[in-house]
Amino acid sequence: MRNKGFSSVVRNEMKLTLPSYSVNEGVARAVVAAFCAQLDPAASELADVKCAVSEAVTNCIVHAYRDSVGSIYITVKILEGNGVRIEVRDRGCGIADVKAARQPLFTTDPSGERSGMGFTVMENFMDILRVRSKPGKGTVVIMFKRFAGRGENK
Amino acid sequence: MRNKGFSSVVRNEMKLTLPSYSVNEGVARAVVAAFCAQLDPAASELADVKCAVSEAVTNCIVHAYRDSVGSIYITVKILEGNGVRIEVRDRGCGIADVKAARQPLFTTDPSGERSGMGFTVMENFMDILRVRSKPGKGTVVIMFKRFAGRGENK
Amino acid sequence: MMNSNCGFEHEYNEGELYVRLRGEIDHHSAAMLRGDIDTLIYEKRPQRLLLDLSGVGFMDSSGLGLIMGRYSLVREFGGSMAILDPAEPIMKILNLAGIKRIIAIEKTKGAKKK
Amino acid sequence: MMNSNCGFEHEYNEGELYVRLRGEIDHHSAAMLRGDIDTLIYEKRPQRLLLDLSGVGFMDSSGLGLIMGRYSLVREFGGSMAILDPAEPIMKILNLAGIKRIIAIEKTKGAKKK
Ligand SMILES: Nc1ncnc2c1ncn2[C@@H]1O[C@H](COP(=O)(O)OP(=O)(O)O)[C@@H](O)[C@H]1O
Ligand SMILES: Nc1ncnc2c1ncn2[C@@H]1O[C@H](COP(=O)(O)OP(=O)(O)O)[C@@H](O)[C@H]1O
Repeated sequence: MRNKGFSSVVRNEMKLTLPSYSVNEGVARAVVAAFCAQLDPAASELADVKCAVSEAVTNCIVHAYRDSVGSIYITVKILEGNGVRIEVRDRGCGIADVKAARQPLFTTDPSGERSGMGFTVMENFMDILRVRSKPGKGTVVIMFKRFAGRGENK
Repeated sequence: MRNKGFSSVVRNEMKLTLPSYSVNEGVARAVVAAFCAQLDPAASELADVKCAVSEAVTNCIVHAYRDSVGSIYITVKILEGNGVRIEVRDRGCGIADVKAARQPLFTTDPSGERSGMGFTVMENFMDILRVRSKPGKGTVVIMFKRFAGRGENK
Repeated sequence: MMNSNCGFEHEYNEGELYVRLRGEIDHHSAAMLRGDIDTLIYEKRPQRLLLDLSGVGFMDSSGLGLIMGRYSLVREFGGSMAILDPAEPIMKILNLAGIKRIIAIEKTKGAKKK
Repeated sequence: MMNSNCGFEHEYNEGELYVRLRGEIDHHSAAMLRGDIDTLIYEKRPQRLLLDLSGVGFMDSSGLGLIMGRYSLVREFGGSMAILDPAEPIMKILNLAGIKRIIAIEKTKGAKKK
């Protein structure tokens, strides 16, 4: 199976589109958290997901649409077996070297205020992280996480 | 102006698509509340919006897609001047006589568990309610509300 | 799987069935609550049903349907009903529907506060 | 218009600048906090900056950037810095970035609890 251990059976699915305003970083993580609540995740699991979503959405705002405003497309799927699949997509500038970009501390931001830890957070707080990008076309970040499963019989 | 007193300048816009599962009633109102939070509404104002959204989304689930599962399309716009415009759209069965359907206590539900008060709630809890429908095509509910405006200078 | 975000506790004493709802009441949760409460009503056939709404944070018109449906059932068995302590937003929707013309709304906690 | 959902209080005493952040720290809020905190640092030129994170409910890697940026500025003026009382989820991201190799993390409240 492609996504190790994650079912491809979708129990519920949310699609969200937001413009790349920084106020929408908080909106995006609140929305994803509200959708994931149906699986009754532990507080720490939900905190991990919120942080990962915040990173992916911030990257669209800060990097993908750096000098413009564009749309951020978020899809969240509730998978059979207490898993979630979260996709964050932009049509921004893209990443020339994804492997380099995923390294801890790597950042192209000149302001000195970015830590270069965004992808590292996503990678560590979620179970699977996949990044696909085409320079000039945009970037897709796909993340999977399984919750411990208190909610399965609710 | 068409929408009395409401600006047509959009400051932020959220698009949300959800399948017509009843668990998404709670998701929809939590999401809309999270998006409206940027205007710093009073708790009672937010409660009104949540209730109106819950009514519109429930109608898609209970009436529009009664014997099936379909998509519910929600658009929320933050308008200049502390207003919101909320649109809830379905591609379900439609309403033959919208004027009759909007009357208090009117319901086509045979179970005896619907109050027929959904449109009345939307009408009273929001500032403007518009309903457009085509039998066999679907229904669009558009609602406007202005918040008292604590948040304007935040 | 789906977390319903609602529930209730109950007590039965000498013909009086006390039910305290909590959480959010919408069409999704009302469907579950309805079945459980009706089972109790059929079992106890109470002379009086007290529906405590003090723990309800959200309720839409599906809640009105839930209340009116239980009222009809209790009446079938010759019983009466009262609603206890709805919070402000819940009171707003009860008022919109004119519920108090049909079912008494009692504020036991509001009374204590005064 | 936009509600930022964060803020801070501060105290200055004999070379020590105490800043207590609260709310959610992300790229959106960090941009605002940065300016205000830097104004304080330029004004006071503290020998020591204490950043109390006990009131922070959410922080992502933009918060790491905010912390490291203030650290650099304080060091420019010859000062030192400590982080106080991060909650569990905040500690998790600080650990991931190995912050404690650079900035002391002190648990004043955790210590009291023991
Ligand atoms: N959506 C995106 N579009 C374009 N570039 C991106 C995107 N996401 C990440 N990047 C690139 O990858 C680098 C590393 O990202 P990340 O690990 O999140 O750190 P940071 O955001 O702090 O720079 C960024 O500096 C940027 O060059
Ligand atoms: N989205 C919709 N699609 C089809 N029919 C609808 C829709 N919304 C409302 N209706 C019709 O309008 C009637 C009144 O709706 P409402 O006032 O919300 O009361 P209730 O949902 O309790 O029946 C419904 O019974 C139904 O016939």
